[in-house]
Amino acid sequence: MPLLDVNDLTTYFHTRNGVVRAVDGVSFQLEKGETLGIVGESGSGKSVTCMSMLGLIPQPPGRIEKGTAHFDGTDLLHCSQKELQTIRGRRIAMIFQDPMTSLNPYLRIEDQLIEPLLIHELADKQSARQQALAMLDAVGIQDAASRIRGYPHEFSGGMRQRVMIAMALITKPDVLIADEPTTALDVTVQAQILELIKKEQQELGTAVILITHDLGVVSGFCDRINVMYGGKIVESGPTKEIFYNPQHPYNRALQNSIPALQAKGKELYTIPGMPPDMSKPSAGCSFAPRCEHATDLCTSKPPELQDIGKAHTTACLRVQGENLKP
Amino acid sequence: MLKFILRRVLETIPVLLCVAAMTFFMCRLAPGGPFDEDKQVTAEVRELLNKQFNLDQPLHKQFIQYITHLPTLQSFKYPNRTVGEIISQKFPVSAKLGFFAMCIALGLGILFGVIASLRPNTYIDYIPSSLAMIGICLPTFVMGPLLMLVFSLKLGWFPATGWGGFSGDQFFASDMVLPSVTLGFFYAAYISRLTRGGMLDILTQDYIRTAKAKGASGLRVIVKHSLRGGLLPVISFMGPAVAGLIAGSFVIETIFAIPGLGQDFVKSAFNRDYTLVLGVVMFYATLIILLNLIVDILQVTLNPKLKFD
Amino acid sequence: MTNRILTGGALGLLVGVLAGCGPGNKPVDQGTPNKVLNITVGTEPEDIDPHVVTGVPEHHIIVALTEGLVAEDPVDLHPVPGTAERWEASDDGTVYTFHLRGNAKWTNGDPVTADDFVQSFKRILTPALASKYSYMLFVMKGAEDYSLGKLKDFSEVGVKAIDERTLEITLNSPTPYFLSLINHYTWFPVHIATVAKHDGLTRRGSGWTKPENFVSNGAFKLKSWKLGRKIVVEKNPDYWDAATTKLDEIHFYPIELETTQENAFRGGQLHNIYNLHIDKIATYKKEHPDELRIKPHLASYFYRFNVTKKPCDDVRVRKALAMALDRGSITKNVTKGEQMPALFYTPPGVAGYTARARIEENVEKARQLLAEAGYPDGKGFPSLELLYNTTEGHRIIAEAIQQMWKKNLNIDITLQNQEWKVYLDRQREMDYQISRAGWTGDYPDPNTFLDMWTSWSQQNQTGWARDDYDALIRKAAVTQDPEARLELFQQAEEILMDEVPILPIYIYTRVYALNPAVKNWHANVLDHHPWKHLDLEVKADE
Amino acid sequence: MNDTPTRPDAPDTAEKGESLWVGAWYRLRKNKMALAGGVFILLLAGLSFIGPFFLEGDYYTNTVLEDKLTAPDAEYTLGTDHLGRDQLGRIIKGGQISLLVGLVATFVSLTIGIGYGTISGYFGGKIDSVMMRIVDILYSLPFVIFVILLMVFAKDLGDSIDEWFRARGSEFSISGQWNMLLLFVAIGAVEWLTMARIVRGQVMSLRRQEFIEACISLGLPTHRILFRHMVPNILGPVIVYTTLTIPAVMLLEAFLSFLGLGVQPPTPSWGLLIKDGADRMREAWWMLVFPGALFAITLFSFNFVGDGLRDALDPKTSKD
Repeated sequence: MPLLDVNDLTTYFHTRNGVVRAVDGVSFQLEKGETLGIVGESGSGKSVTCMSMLGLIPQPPGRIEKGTAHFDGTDLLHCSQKELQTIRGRRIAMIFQDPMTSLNPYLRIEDQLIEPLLIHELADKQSARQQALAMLDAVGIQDAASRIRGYPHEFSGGMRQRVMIAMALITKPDVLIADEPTTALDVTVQAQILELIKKEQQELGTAVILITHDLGVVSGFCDRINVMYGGKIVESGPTKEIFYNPQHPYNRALQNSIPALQAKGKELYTIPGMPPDMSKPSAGCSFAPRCEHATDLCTSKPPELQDIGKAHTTACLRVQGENLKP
Repeated sequence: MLKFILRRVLETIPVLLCVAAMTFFMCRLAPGGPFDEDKQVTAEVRELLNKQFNLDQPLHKQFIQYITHLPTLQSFKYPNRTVGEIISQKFPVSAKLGFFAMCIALGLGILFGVIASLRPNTYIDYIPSSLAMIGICLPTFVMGPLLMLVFSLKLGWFPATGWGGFSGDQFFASDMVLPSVTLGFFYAAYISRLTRGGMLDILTQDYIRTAKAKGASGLRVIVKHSLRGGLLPVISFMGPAVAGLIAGSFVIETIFAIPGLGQDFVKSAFNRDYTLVLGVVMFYATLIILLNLIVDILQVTLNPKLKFD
Repeated sequence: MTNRILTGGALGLLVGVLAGCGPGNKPVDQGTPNKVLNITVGTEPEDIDPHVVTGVPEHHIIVALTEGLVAEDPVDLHPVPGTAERWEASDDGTVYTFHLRGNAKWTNGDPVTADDFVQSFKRILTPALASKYSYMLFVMKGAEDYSLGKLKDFSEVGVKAIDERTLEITLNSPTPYFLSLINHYTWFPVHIATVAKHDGLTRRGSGWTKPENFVSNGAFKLKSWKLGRKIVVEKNPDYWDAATTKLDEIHFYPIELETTQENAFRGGQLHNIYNLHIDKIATYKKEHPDELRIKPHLASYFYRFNVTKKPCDDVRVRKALAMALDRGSITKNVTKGEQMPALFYTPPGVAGYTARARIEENVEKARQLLAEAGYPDGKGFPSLELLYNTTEGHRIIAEAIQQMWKKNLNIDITLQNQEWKVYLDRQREMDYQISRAGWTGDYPDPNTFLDMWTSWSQQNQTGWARDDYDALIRKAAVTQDPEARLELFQQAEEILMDEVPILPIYIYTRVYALNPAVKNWHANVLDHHPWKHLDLEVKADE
Repeated sequence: MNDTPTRPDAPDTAEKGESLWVGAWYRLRKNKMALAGGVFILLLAGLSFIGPFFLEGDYYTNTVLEDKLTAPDAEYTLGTDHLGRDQLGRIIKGGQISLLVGLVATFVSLTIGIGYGTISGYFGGKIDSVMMRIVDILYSLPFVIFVILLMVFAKDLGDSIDEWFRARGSEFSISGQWNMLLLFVAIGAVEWLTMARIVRGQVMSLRRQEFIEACISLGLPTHRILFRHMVPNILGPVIVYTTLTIPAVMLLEAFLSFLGLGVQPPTPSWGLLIKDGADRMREAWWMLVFPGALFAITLFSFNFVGDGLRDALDPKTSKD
């Protein structure tokens, strides 16, 4: 039984411009200790998927329409607020993309760090402080004993993200959801942060869901990858499969747009067109308007995820019809 | 911080001097004097009165006498009492009324404001917001008599007027309830509006999401993570508000016949009671400055990004 | 912190609710059987030094504490023995001899002597004290000169202690109302030794009137005085007439607001409403007729014209304005307190005097007069401003009159509301065109009303002066024959109503409410109710 | 509070390049209560300012003494007051005065308060010290005396201006409007103080936000930082406090008119009508209930509009 089993998760935002289908029937599993990458453009529903599981989307306007998310026997989408609270922070922790605003500016680093331990009654104040110091050390903050008394604004962006990681991992959670943890940081720091997550994951045996729009980040990091587009998972599979055997035209396009994989001097590939307007659902494949291989069928019949072997699934009618070869 | 406080206290001296001088000269510029009454006195008597009260001295001499001897100067209107006596007898009453009212205002105001901010623009917002608004929609001079009508005359729960019970000395008496509620409701309206606004600013911040992701309960998110930032606008407002509250409210004190200092702010000016005007103004100025100092200190303490400079 | 405050507040409220429940702790319920009168006289008294104060609330408190040579009969206020057990006047009416009773005592045990009166009169007339009301004593020979410092030797003033218990007062001229006059508190004695001890002989606010220092000689003595809360006086057992005194204590509350007075009354906290709001009269007539009291009052409500400024310098304009009012409608619909529409100035029936003169209310004639003055149908009428002081009552009367003039004369006037002292200042400086005014008689005699329009009076403030009027008032002052004297006043008032430097509107009434348990409270034009005669009686059915 | 996009994954399709204000307008229109409030205020303003053109000139002064304190009936829809004047007319006229005073005086105090508070809070240090001490002084001065002086001296001034015009043969008279003008001065003079303190508090904490520091390091001119970046970010508390200032101003007007500054009888204002009604609440409920209810509804409307504006202008709340 997987640690986390998400089934048909559907989250809509009811806005003045109509219903935005931010997440539209997403299913995936996460095994213990596994690293899952969720990749997609801005607005493809990556973050909303994860935040829906933890009940963090603003309601209203957001609403979870249907689906289940079983975590260790509890359906996160249908359990009580209380149950959810005992899971949040303790068994599933989350770090966010913008370390500048995700720390409370009014509270000392120390208070924020030990808070998960205190909330979940994992330690008393004294030992929580010890753990916090150890954790800060572990995430590479020098002079932790004095820095711990400081306030967020006294830390640089990278340092703050380290604090966020320390805060998320201090309870030794089963799952860590990292929502674009490196987007707001400069490149050298990005690598350090990812390194850090990897290291901590190995030490603690935590499963990680890494949300990113940057394929380069996930390639060396994840065991499996879900590619999302328009609120749906369009392709899913082991990292190697996704990278070396991309099937879905969107995934292929993504691969082509990784700068490092381009031949020098060649113009950088970009996916033509705009991301879909998710308040106007299309009858068929939502990528169809941008897809060079699209047929009439693609615009009228919605594709389903189908296994194409080697734990690799894809949602493209043309791939499934075997009339599209890489 | 000590240096900051010390500097502010030093700054107070010129401020108070300024207030004193401006008040003193404004009073003298205002037409009519302390001895003008329905039955006009003769020029001779007026002159003698001026002499008795040192009004015949050059203005600067009077001013120096006023600021150096203020508490011991006698009131023009109540010659039997000195300025110090009047303030020291009446201020405790106003301060107590203000304290009770402030408890009500803060309690109701913050509670209503926080609840309203949780689900903006829904009934959970509208109902507490509207309740809090009663304090403004019903001006104190309507609310006071209305409460009196219902709770004193119709239901007989509380006395209609008075302060401190029959003897006037009780520490707490039922006659303190209605005025405290009337006054408190007025400020509760302000506080709840400001709290709601402040909380809305905070509740949409990313760090609130972080706190929720940590598993913090709703109450913890509010109390530990939001209130500190959310109450900042309230705190700016509280400086002058508290000074106004404990220095006394003219309307409330008149309506409920409470022997507080609030009436003297207005009446001493009407009476051209030069000494008492200056007395209450200086007292109030000190209070304002002190409370604004406290507010400034609080602001810095609550907001770690600020420093005493 | 917040929690603690909240809990404290909630607890406080709870205690309050519990303490408030249950009857029996209302001052009136407790006071009536225990002979404790709870009463309000309006504002906080400025002081209780009879030589310093000028107001009515002070009067009510001082007469409870202090007694003069004579006292008042509770029913019709005729002079009855007070500190003096008897007195006689000389044939020409200028010398009065008072015989003080032997058992009159100060609250500290000292006997009240004739010299106490002499010294008291000396104190109030001492220039340095600058008593505002010292002029009340000016009927006494030499008093005015002494108060102006023209006369240095007080022994030349017409008051003498013949012996310890005999006082002789010499007047400038026969004064028919003298015995009423000396019931004014300015004539009351103070305990000179006490005053002197606190250095209060020549200055105010020496502190001798504080409860711990105060010495008096009246039916009650001062028990406590809490600023803004109440003054408590208790029965003086050593008072010579203590057997008459029925009440044990009187609690005077300073409650200014009419509506608050009423709420306190209805809520069982007061035995009286000092002033009943005019719009409550109808309700009280219907629901509480046994509590409502409407009594004539020795006071006149009128407007002053500034006769030195356009357009009121023209007597035709003044007359037109005075004629174009419907005073009956004002008293019936606006003031509503059964006031008498005033077509003359002096309240009728004062010491047998009712003015003959009448202002004619005639809109036609008023228009005609206005046209004669150069403003036919109000055309070209200059801007005219009515000054009044900040009080709701004055405002609504002014609004009604503004409308009447608009309707009847087609003139627009503006209303200018001014704060009390500014209003007084502008009136004194003659910086107005029309100004509202009122006058309460100091003693029951037409002189207190008519002598204010003499050219020398401080109270005139209209710029109006007539030699023949001055002469009549001067002559009245020395006329001994009561009939002839009243006739002089009649003639004076005729001049006044013909020249209309003032526009009379109505004669005041006192409208108040009184708990029926209060006994021996008799109506009179001066609104005096000698406290020692008052009693409280629990109703039989309760 | 900051301008970095924080939820790129959240649906933001509505933001297609609209400015803050256009977006705010859309959001405001969506807020039913705010819309209802706004419509009510407009209706009220229309009734008060345009309505009188269809009424007779004496619609609020016509005094029929015999009809005093008449309960609402067929002739007097809202009853009459203590002088037999039609309540409906008086409420309409009162609305004119109160709305005018409420809006103008609030605007005056708003402008001064924001300007002063922003400068004081932004520069801090000595400038802040001096500016805030001045506020302390103004707070302390006896308001009643100030008003009396204002009235007395301004009256003299008004008279001299009139005199000046008359000497030149002009019929122009300023005295009529003078009192109202002074009223705005008097109210503006007190109401901006608290506003300034609130703004200053907000600016002080904003000053330390990264985006302002970024602006400073970019070398943006100060006035641009202040008015382009600071002011929009403090609008939240300012709007809330403004909506609270409006009723305070309307009631202050009643007090000042009572003192003789402001409207002179027989011109009514809501504050005066409510005050008159409060004294007669048991005898003539209609004198309190109608103006009181209208005052309350207007207040609520302003607050709903204020809340709506606040939410709409907040770049972070409800992108719906």
